[in-house]
Amino acid sequence: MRQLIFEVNNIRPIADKVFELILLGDTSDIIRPGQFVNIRVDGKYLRRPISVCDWDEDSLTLIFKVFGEGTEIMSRLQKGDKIDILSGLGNGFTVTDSKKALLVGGGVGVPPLYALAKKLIEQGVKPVVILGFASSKDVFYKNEFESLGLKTYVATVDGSEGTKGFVTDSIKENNLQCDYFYACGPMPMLKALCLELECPGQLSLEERMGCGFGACMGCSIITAKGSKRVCHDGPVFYKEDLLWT
Amino acid sequence: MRQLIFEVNNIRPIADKVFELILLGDTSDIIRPGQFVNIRVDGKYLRRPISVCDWDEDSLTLIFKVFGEGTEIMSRLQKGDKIDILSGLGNGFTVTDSKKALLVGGGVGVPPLYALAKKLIEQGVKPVVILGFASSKDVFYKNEFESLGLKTYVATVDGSEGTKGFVTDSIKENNLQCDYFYACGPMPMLKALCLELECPGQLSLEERMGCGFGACMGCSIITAKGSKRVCHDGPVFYKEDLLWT
Amino acid sequence: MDVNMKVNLSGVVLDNPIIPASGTFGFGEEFKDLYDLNILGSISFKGTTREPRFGNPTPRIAECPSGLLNSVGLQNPGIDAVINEEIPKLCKYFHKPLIANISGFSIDDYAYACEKIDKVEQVGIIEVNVSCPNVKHGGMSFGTNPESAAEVTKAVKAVTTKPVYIKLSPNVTDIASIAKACEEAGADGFTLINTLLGMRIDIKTRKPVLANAMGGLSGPAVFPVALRMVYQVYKAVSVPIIGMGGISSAADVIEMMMAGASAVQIGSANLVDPFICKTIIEELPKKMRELGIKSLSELKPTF
Amino acid sequence: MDVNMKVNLSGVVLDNPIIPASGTFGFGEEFKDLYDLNILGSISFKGTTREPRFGNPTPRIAECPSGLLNSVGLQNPGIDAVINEEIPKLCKYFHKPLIANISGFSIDDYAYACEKIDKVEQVGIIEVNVSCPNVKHGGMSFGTNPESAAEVTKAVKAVTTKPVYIKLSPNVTDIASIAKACEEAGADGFTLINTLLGMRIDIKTRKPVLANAMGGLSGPAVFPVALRMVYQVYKAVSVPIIGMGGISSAADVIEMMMAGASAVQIGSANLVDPFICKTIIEELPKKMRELGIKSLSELKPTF
Ligand SMILES: Cc1cc2nc3c(=O)[nH]c(=O)nc-3n(C[C@H](O)[C@H](O)[C@H](O)COP(=O)(O)OP(=O)(O)OC[C@H]3O[C@@H](n4cnc5c(N)ncnc54)[C@H](O)[C@@H]3O)c2cc1C
Ligand SMILES: Cc1cc2nc3c(=O)[nH]c(=O)nc-3n(C[C@H](O)[C@H](O)[C@H](O)COP(=O)(O)OP(=O)(O)OC[C@H]3O[C@@H](n4cnc5c(N)ncnc54)[C@H](O)[C@@H]3O)c2cc1C
Ligand SMILES: Cc1cc2nc3c(=O)[nH]c(=O)nc-3n(C[C@H](O)[C@H](O)[C@H](O)COP(=O)(O)O)c2cc1C
Ligand SMILES: Cc1cc2nc3c(=O)[nH]c(=O)nc-3n(C[C@H](O)[C@H](O)[C@H](O)COP(=O)(O)O)c2cc1C
Ligand code: FES
Ligand code: FES
Repeated sequence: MRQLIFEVNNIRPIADKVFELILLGDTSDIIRPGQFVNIRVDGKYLRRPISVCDWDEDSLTLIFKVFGEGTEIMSRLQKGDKIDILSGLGNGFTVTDSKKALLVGGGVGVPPLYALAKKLIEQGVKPVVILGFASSKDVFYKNEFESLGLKTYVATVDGSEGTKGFVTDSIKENNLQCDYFYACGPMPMLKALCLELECPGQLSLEERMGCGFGACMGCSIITAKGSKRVCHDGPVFYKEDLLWT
Repeated sequence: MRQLIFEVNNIRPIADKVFELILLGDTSDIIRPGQFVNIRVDGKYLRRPISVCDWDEDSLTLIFKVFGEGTEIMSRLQKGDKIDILSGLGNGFTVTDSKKALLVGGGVGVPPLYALAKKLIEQGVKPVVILGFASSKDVFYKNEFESLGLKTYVATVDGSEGTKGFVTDSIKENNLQCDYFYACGPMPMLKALCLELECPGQLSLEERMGCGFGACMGCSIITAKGSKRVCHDGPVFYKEDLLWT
Repeated sequence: MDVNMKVNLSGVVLDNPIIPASGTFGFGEEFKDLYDLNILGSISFKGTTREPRFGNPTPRIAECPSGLLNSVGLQNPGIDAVINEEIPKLCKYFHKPLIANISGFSIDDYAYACEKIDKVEQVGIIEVNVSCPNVKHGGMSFGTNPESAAEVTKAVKAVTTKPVYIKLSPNVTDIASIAKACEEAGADGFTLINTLLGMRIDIKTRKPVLANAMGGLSGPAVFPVALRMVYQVYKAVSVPIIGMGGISSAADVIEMMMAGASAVQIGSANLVDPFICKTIIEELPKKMRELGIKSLSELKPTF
Repeated sequence: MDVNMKVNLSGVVLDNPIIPASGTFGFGEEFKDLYDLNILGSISFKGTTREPRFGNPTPRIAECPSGLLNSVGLQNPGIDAVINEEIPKLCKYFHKPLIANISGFSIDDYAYACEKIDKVEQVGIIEVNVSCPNVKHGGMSFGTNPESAAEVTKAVKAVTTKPVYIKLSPNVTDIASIAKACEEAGADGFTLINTLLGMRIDIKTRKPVLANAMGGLSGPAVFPVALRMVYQVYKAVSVPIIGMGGISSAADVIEMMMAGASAVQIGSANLVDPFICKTIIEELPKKMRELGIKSLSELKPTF
């Protein structure tokens, strides 16, 4: 982990209240897809954790949705603005060599799957992608996944695009088979996936955070391997370690 | 009083830690020299009161010294920045027709005397100006007063420019006579003037403020006419109304 | 969606729950030119005492992170001048029931001033401040234990006919027990919180910033503490609560009402944004629609 | 000008007064790669209890103006694991006396854990937390009245040889009387303040943000309250005080020491700026020179 200053290179809306933010700076602390950064927001005390969507040597792509005041302030960032981030947080996804992999993202859980998809492709794995949103106005990055050459399905709760329902409905409707899955999204989605998919997988969790780097115990969960901090021991956990109640 | 947005047109250092700030905006609430504005500073809760140094229809000149964190933040303002101010606060100086007037300013008490000097000149009065500072590195606006055609004396505590000592020493050294005086500066200076000058005068006071417009009673003083709020009933008071203890 | 902002405080119905807090709005004079005061739910005027008071020496104000300290110390012209001069002046511009904020230094003081103010037609509610941290004798000490707070309540209730709201101090171990004691003594409602006792030191002079050394902390910094105390008092009593402490937005108002407040007061925010009450009153209906709240008076803790 | 940052806590001499606060620095693990921990005055490690604890359900963190609420609830691996695993690990990187922060749910718990920790060589001071607002039984309730706080103090003193500092709760009417009672019971010093009890509600869900409803407020928001309490305790007792609550800069450290603290702890600031302790230690000498302070240990209230 390092504390670094990044510069806004571009910010643009890509769906309803959803922004793609491209930052320039030293990305050397980011080593795996699924890691996140923790962003200082003017006027807010705590930093805001956002997953790394994509990165190369000197640029970083984040996607965030305006949820409360902090992300609202972030949405007003402009090209050239400097922001203070803690970079390289969390464990990230471990790429496995399972060939029939599913990537399942829900809402703002989609972004980290993009860099993961690229890494899987590098390893010769072509995962199938399922993206879940509330409505067609919320859909983003379908094209980007398709441009990687991946078969990409969309589910929307109101049925305005793709399968009507949840990602699990899309999996059923399209009769998708897998021997491994990688997922990020709201807790109910992750739980449903764990219960309905028989294969093993990795899931990225969300929890309210105090520090984002393991110091405060704010984000602890109980796993099969004892108590773990989502920010430091996660956010990615193996399916078999998660206890659903 | 109004709450207005002004735009920074220029900011430049004019002495050690002293900045001249020129703002563009609607100045119609400012009607007398000696009034002040109350400035919102990012990251600070209370506004910062600063005297109007000069103004015309659409621009406002302020001079401030970096004293603590608030003025430090203000010193980093840049051309084009927008700031939120309460404009047109306080009573300001009442121009009298006394011909042998002295203008006495100490440190950051100098600025409001500049607009006052211009008003006096308009009324056909040519005051003599005495400016007190700690040291030559702190001196500002001597030239500006001289450019108005006014005889301008400087006193510095360390003697590095002008009379060594206080403004009262300069008055004695130069044997300056007056039938009226207008003053703004630190309390000890104002007290010394009231005790040493026999003529009547007006003095602008400073007090820590909560609101700056009369609502909180934070800035009250006891005068010969009962309790008064420096922000609203002042900051300018008549010599005879001030009680020195 | 039609929204309803009316709230009811012991029979006094307010058009909306927004009330400028005592000590931050004077007697309305400085705000009457800024906007029509009648948009407000009510006004709680500057703390009034039996005798006129200048208050504490200056400096009386200190900046803090997300707030300020004040040690004004109940500067006011005394109950008679308030009744004969300030209220008549204010009522030229404001035509709704007022909240009369009364302080004292003895039980007798409270009773004396409250009995007088009770006769003033424009007063809707009497707010008894047993929590001012800025006066040496009396003030906060009445509000820091259940017995003395109850005693003040009883004395005031004995000489008044209007609803009596006790303004509670946050500088206590157990605010609920104090509220309960006052309720038993006849309190018709509560106002909370007053300021949290605090201090700042000027590191250049090595002296406290405030001439009085300590003062009361208010502003957004205290909001979570205020919210917690409103909730604790809500759980302990069954009379209405006017909640306050750091409220600066329509969202804050709603959060405070969800914690158990029937109305709110806006204090420090008036000082840094003189239009804040007007802004909040305009924003409230939008925020209510956004959150699906039909009537503010329905809000209460659901946990 | 040569400046001296050394301070003395009951015979334990620290190179500087900067100590990361319990609960915001874990057992140092997350910070050891960020900077050399030996630059610190000491470290107060995560609150430790007799038995291992997971703590409260999540969410345990809520954002506040200039601060945060936490309801972690003393998550820790228990006294045995702390002694056998955490301290040895930490002492590979940190070679100075530690401050051992101990909590309990009964007098017996406190005595049990303190007696064990007293045997650990690396421990310089035992910090007895009678003020955790985040546990149902015990915790803060021991710290909210003089008798029970004194009782804990006495029980711990009876089984320990190292200096015992009592960590006081700010959620009280009269912190000085509690400190006095503990001093009489043998306390060697005090740490204050712990967090102020607060609450936030999510207005979208109408439920408290914290699963536990209430939590402890910390961060710059509480600084003026902390400063006031340190000063009040300073006036009441004659043993050293470790001051804390919202400290985020070298200026804050000096202000806190001018209020009566002999050393300080930095809590929340570590969470939002992991390098803050290092920064402050670097800034302190500059600030001292600017203010003409030769030795930090000379600072005390001059009013
Ligand atoms: C590891 C991780 C990765 C994330 N990645 C993304 C992403 O790529 N894109 C994206 O849009 N969002 C992401 N989130 C969620 C994002 O952090 C929150 O939406 C954001 O913090 C909300 O801040 P706010 O000020 O707008 O909302 P507010 O509700 O005003 O925030 C108040 C506090 O709650 C916290 N909070 C609120 N919602 C969440 C949440 N869902 N998860 C964690 N903390 C929350 C905030 O951080 C803040 O401390 C991620 C969260 C985590 C934990
Ligand atoms: C009517 C009036 C007119 C003023 N005009 C000028 C001017 O033209 N130029 C100029 O440089 N300064 C002027 N001052 C002083 C200026 O307001 C302070 O220097 C400034 O507020 C310091 O803020 P800070 O954040 O840098 O200092 P800090 O010490 O960090 O401020 C902390 C708090 O104390 C208040 N404060 C600190 N010093 C003073 C002071 N001397 N007077 C009033 N409040 C203070 C601040 O406003 C703030 O609320 C004026 C003050 C008043 C009351
Ligand atoms: C400058 C100032 C003066 C105050 N005077 C009084 C007063 O006279 N009587 C009173 O009951 N409360 C007084 N208060 C307390 C406020 O009414 C309110 O309870 C407190 O400030 C918390 O609300 P806030 O955070 O919105 O300011 C005063 C507060 C401030 C800031
Ligand atoms: C996340 C968190 C966890 C804490 N855990 C403990 C603890 O285990 N034991 C303890 O005595 N204090 C604990 N505290 C309180 C801090 O040590 C400190 O007293 C308080 O936060 C005030 O200081 P600050 O404002 O600098 O954070 C905790 C505080 C926070 C924010
Ligand atoms: S957020 Fe602090 S430990 Fe995870
Ligand atoms: S500063 Fe509020 S009345 Fe003067």
